[in-house]
Amino acid sequence: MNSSSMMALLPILMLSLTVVVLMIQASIKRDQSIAWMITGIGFLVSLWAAGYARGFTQTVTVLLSVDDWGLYFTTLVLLASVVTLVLSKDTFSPEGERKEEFYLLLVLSVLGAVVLIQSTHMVSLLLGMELMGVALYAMIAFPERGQLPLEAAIKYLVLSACASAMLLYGFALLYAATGDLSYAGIGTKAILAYAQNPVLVISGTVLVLAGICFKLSLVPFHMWTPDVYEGAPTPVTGFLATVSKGAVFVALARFFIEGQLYQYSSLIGVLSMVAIASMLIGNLLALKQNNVKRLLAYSSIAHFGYLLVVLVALAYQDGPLVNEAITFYLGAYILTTLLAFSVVATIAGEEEEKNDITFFEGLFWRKRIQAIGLTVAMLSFAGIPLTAGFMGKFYIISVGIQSGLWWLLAALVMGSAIAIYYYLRIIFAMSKASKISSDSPTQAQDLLVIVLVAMVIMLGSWPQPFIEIAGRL
Amino acid sequence: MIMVNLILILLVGGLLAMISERFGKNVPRIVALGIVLIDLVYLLSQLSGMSDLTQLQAPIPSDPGTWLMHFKAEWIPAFGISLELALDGISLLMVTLTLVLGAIAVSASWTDIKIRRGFFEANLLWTLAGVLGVFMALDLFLFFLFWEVMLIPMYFMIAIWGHENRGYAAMKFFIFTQVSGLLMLISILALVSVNQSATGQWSFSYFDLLGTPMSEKVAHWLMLGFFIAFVVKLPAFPFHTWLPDAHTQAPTAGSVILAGILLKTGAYGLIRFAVPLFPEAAMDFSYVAMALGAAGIIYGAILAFGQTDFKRLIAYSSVSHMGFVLLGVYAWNELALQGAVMQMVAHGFSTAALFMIAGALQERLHTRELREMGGLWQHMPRMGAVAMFFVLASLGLPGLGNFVAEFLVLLGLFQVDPWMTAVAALGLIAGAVYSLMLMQRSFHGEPNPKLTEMGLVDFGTREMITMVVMMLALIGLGIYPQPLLDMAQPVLQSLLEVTP
Amino acid sequence: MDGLNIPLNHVLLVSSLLFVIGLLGLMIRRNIIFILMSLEVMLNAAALAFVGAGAHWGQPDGQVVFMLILTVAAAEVAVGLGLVLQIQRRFKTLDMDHANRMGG
Amino acid sequence: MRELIWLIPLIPLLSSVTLMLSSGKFPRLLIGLLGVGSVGSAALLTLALGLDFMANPEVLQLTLWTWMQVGSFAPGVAFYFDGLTLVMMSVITGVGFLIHLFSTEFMEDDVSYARYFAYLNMFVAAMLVLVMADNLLLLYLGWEGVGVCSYLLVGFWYQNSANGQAARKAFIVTRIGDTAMALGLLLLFTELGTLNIQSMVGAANESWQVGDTLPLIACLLLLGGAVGKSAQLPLHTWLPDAMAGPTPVSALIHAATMVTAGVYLIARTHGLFLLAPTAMLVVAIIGITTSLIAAFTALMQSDIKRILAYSTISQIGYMFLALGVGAWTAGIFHLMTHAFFKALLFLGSGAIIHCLHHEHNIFKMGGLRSKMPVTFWSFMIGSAALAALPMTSGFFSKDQILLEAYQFPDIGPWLWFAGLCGALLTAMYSFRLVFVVFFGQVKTKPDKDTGWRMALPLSVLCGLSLVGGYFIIPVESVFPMSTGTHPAHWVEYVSISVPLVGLLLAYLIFQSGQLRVDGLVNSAIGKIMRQFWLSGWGIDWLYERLFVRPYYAFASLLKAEPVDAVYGLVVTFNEALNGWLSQSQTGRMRWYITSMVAGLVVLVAVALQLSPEAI
Repeated sequence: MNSSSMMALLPILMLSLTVVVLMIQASIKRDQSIAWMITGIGFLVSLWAAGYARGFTQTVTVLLSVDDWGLYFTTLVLLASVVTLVLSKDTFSPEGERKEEFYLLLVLSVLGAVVLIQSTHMVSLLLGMELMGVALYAMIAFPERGQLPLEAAIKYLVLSACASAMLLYGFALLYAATGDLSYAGIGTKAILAYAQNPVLVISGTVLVLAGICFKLSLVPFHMWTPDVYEGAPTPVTGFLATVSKGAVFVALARFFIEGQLYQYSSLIGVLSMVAIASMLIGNLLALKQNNVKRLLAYSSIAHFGYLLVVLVALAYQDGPLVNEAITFYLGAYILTTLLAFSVVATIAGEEEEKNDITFFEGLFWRKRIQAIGLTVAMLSFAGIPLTAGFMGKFYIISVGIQSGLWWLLAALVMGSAIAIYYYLRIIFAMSKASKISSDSPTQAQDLLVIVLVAMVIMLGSWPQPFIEIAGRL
Repeated sequence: MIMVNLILILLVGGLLAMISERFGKNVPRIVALGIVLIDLVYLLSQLSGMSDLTQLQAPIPSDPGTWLMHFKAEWIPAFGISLELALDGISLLMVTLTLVLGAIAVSASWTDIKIRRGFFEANLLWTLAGVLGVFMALDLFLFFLFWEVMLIPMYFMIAIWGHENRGYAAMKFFIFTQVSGLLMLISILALVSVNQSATGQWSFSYFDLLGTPMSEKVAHWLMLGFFIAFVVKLPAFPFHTWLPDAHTQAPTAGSVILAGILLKTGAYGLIRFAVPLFPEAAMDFSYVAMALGAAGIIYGAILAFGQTDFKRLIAYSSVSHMGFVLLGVYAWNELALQGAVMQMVAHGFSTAALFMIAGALQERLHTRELREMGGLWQHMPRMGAVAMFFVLASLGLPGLGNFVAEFLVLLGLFQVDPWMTAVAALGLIAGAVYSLMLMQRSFHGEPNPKLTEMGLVDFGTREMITMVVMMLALIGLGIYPQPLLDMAQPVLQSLLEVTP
Repeated sequence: MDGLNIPLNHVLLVSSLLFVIGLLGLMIRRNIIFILMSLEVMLNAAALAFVGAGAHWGQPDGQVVFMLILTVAAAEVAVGLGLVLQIQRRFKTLDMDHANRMGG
Repeated sequence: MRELIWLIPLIPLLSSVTLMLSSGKFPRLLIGLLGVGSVGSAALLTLALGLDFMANPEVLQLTLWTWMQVGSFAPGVAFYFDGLTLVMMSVITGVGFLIHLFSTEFMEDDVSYARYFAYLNMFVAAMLVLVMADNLLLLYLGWEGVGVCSYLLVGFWYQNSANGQAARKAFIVTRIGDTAMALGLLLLFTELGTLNIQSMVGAANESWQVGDTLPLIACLLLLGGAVGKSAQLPLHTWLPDAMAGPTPVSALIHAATMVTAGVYLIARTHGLFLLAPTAMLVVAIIGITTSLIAAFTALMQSDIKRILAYSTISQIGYMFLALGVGAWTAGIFHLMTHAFFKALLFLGSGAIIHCLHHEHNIFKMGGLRSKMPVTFWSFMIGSAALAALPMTSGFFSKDQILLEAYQFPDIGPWLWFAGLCGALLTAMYSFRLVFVVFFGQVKTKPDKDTGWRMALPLSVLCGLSLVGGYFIIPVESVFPMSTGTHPAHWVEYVSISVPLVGLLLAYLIFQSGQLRVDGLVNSAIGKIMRQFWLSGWGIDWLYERLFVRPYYAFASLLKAEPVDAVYGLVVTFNEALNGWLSQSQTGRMRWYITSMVAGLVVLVAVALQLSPEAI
């Protein structure tokens, strides 16, 4: 552990430090605004650290590899966390709750995510995933009253524990087959092992993938998504949809690439199936959904289906384009999702019935900024030009074309066709005239929406700089 | 830069119109009209500086230098995407048509729109901007961008200010065009990547992509992607079903823009992209396309006859008329192409006018149902006469623009396939049948007693001015179309040379 | 190293049995307590497999991972039990089929 | 001064436009002056032009501007002036002027006086363009223009939807013919590379042999247009209904000018028809059949205007016969004389209708001889000419046609014989009309007699109908000389005597009543035949079932948009899937786990399936 590796680990260390400080603060004087401050500062410092660490990219032990790609996502995750922080302040304040723990949990979860992003080894994967997950259960169940959060939390806990069990067992099988636990090691040794005992390797890998796919809520492991999205406090849902899923996908990508899984046609086949199923079923489920949070849950299923196309494409080409595609699409998706959830959090708050689409009617004439924000988010999800989502789709389609994945592209087209309908439904509802009156959002929320809208539009209408960044990773 | 300004003026103007609502309910429409006219004047003033338009030399498709105007600026170099706009005779025609009809559309919205006028006019102007972009963009990425983006304000126009069934109509319109657009996007990207694997560098520029070498099979598929996107917009049988709903439900101004301009983008796309980019494939495909066109002519005419909703009837008549455009494009000889271009312009005026009459009637009678009309001539002779004029125009009366267009199309088509021509010619008869039926049910026949005490007011000055403008345009096109033909001729000439 | 050495396959067989038992438990039991227990079983099945594999390869990694899994399982169950208390309080039941308001 | 020829159509056009823009604000006098004056001045110009042409008969070709130019397709807005044009122009402007004058009285108390004259002037202009055009496209413009004006004028009293019905029928039926003609134009241009009539005929004679298929097709297509406009079989059904319009309109459009456009077209393009003898044979047969059928029908009608309408159809049949047998000059000659006497008859009937407060049924009239002398005499003269009694204008033209028909190879005598039957019937129905309306006892009292604005045109036309036969029309340079020896004298005698027989029969049956036909008429077969003829040989009935009703049925069938139904199917399918999948989201954790496990098993199985080494 020399100093430079310390520097490389700076983001993680900073987050951990924040955790410690929060605990100490809680033991001295319980005050949520102070805690909020500390958390914010912690995030900002870690952001700076993430930037700083780029000078010291290296693999720290066998567990973590700190590279530009990872740091980019670290930055992204931290940004998302900041947004969550901003939202959560207003979300919980009306209720006179103890909130310090919430921030503690938030930081812990982010820490887990960062570890996950940088993990190159089954152990760090496990630690990161669980650290993130366990904190997340608590965050979901955090509200003191109401049944839905609790139900969501327990469902998420049980199901994801089951999924991690699968993942662990899969790794166990892989370990048994290869005798190695680092992705790279598995990658190199699996080929021999496959020759001797394909069943072990394949079923092992599939189990691992299943465990990961669960976190990404890909078909057929998607069923938890709507319930958890609906039940969880909206900021937490946003956090789950962006930080957790993003980090897990990065881990998947690393595992997939360094483990050279793209060599196995069978896995590619399985992944293609999962992708196609996710694109179609996710969109179909969202088609007539009236609860906006559930609708977003279903659409997220479809979106990670789209993203899988890129991984499948790896089997046919190893271009910079693939990495770029992942980088860009995830970035675009995270931004858009944050935008969507920040609007939903502002409009709907924590009352269950307010999540119904009818409550969004006439939003254009009530809260223009928020409405425009949601519109942009929906258009970006639907992949309309000038939004980040379009550039994302642009990447995925071009990758798909260059690898000739016509079936996946067909599914993508069908999926998007269905998707347009329900995204438009929301926009149409907002454009309706309605008499619902509601308290106007605070400056901060409007500002947040404006910033996010600007970023989404920016990413879609002038993506050149981002492409260059993504290209350099 | 001129072309960029043309678009910018409209975009900014939209914002102004929206803001201007603060200063009074009626300010936005004035602002909007002003903006469109300014844009038009600006365009014309720039043209006067240019070489004599009737003496245009044939632009070489692959050499932007030979075009009337050309503008190119880096945008996303990573993919060889640039802000590339160019203007040749046909684009110029279409741009002018767009602006003129834009002004007419504003006038159509004058009293029609009651709520949120600012936002309406803004959407109207933004749609126009998008359409201008479509007509001028020569970078396929940019083209696609405009192609998709212009739908959004249009969607709002239908969804917010439309009639009873607007939600359904707007949704249908958007989904049809979006899905077909997605197919086109895939085709574009595939074309680009084919070109990239050939030349080794990304480029979305029309000029680079022309004549991209590719296998016959690939060419067919990619051409199909473009073709579907364009014929959905055209619209051609059997992709037309979004149109009757959208036209019927849209506010008058919306229908005017839809029928007058938006449909033309499809035809323009066929002429500019679908055929030149894949000449052989398109030519192999031409018979299918022509069959679709002929089918559309007949089908649209018959369904138009079956309608009892004024706007719906006109909408189906557009299906029928645009069938001629499809025939003209795929007959792909000078006569037919000239006919297609003429049809785009003439149909723009005649149908826009008919939609305005429909809108005026709805404003006065609060219904589009023909069964509840009849004998309106007695109450509104001016409107009746105007309606008669445009009905005659749309049934192709010689001396008016539509006749020239349809005759040229048929003339060109006859040299390719006489039998197809015979089928298409049946459309002329069917056209007469439904047009006269429309006239009979609305303005002729026994006056409906219910209407007499409604105290109907005839067309006012504003409406008459708008109508007279379009009448003169159609008469001009009918008896001396030469300027238009000359403007389009060199372009078509050079396009014809692209194909084997 | 001497002492009894069990062939890997047997270990894997046992562990897989455990895993399946855990899964069945998850699928069959309604009471949240038992569900959590079945989860434990599954996690331990994985842990056992790790130990066996570690032994097979003569590496310590297996045992290390075993330790990790124990801690992880502990953490999961700790949170889980906390939730169980709340569920009992707010749903007045531990039967997960009844503590179920969302769907569709 | 010939260069001013373009003024002739322009003047009526301008006055029409002025009247339209006036939107009924002008005083009636001004309207009348504009309407009549414009046509009158056109007539004067034509007269001057005619005299000038007589002086030095040379054709004039005047191009105003190139209408459109695409590649080699460059039809001009250009006029061609020769003897034939002159004849047509004089008929149009001359008769047209008289009819306009007549109208000022006939329409005097109509609310939309201005609209009437606007349409009527527009018609004259379009008709003039039709006959003056030097290329078929411009001709087509006039052709459609007169069609539209006919539509507008037939449906002039639009409040009654029956009129609208008739007007639409007129336009659409002719449109069918026009479309055929348009196809003919396309074919001619594609084959010959020009639409200019003169050069086209020249090119045709170079590139085609007599009896080729292409000229045959082209001629048949043109013929389609001709039979449509000229109300010949099988497209004649619109003309009787077109009588719904004001009577002067029927006189001008549906007797004198527009309906003869088909004759003009064929005469104008005779160069083509000479290349296709079969087509000419078809023309002849169509003509004679139509004239017979129409004559029979006319004999049965009781509506005065329908009688005249059918007689018009029948007379145009004669013209077609003439064209078919190559008697071009005779055909055009008959066109002119027919214009005179048929306009006369129509105006006469118009006067009757005007004075008998819009009574149409001849059996409700009678004994008008003393009440309305002018009308009586015009009817006498008109019918005499129509029946082709010797020394009347009709006599000269029809006699010539019959004689030339006789000389037609092979079937000539038969055509001649049929023509004679036609002539017999013509005499019978025309004098039936006269006897029923003007003799016998008075049934309806006329409330007024004709004023001078009606009387003057009638008398002028009387004169023309009498002496018109002595005119020499300057078309010898246009048409090839009709060769052929003069037939045997008995032929001529028979042709002369037949109309007299017809007159006699009419007298015996309808006037003196010595010849009783009631038994024949009331016999079962007689009834049927009568009904059959009355309904115009049931052709309308047939078309109604063959075309109209099926089209309506088809339209109402398609109204539901079958295509859209397909898309609807897709939607319902997706919604079904959505519903079905939503079912799966039960919210039950155990079910979720089960599905996860099931999915896992499937995935593993698939993966193992897909990896060949595994099995």
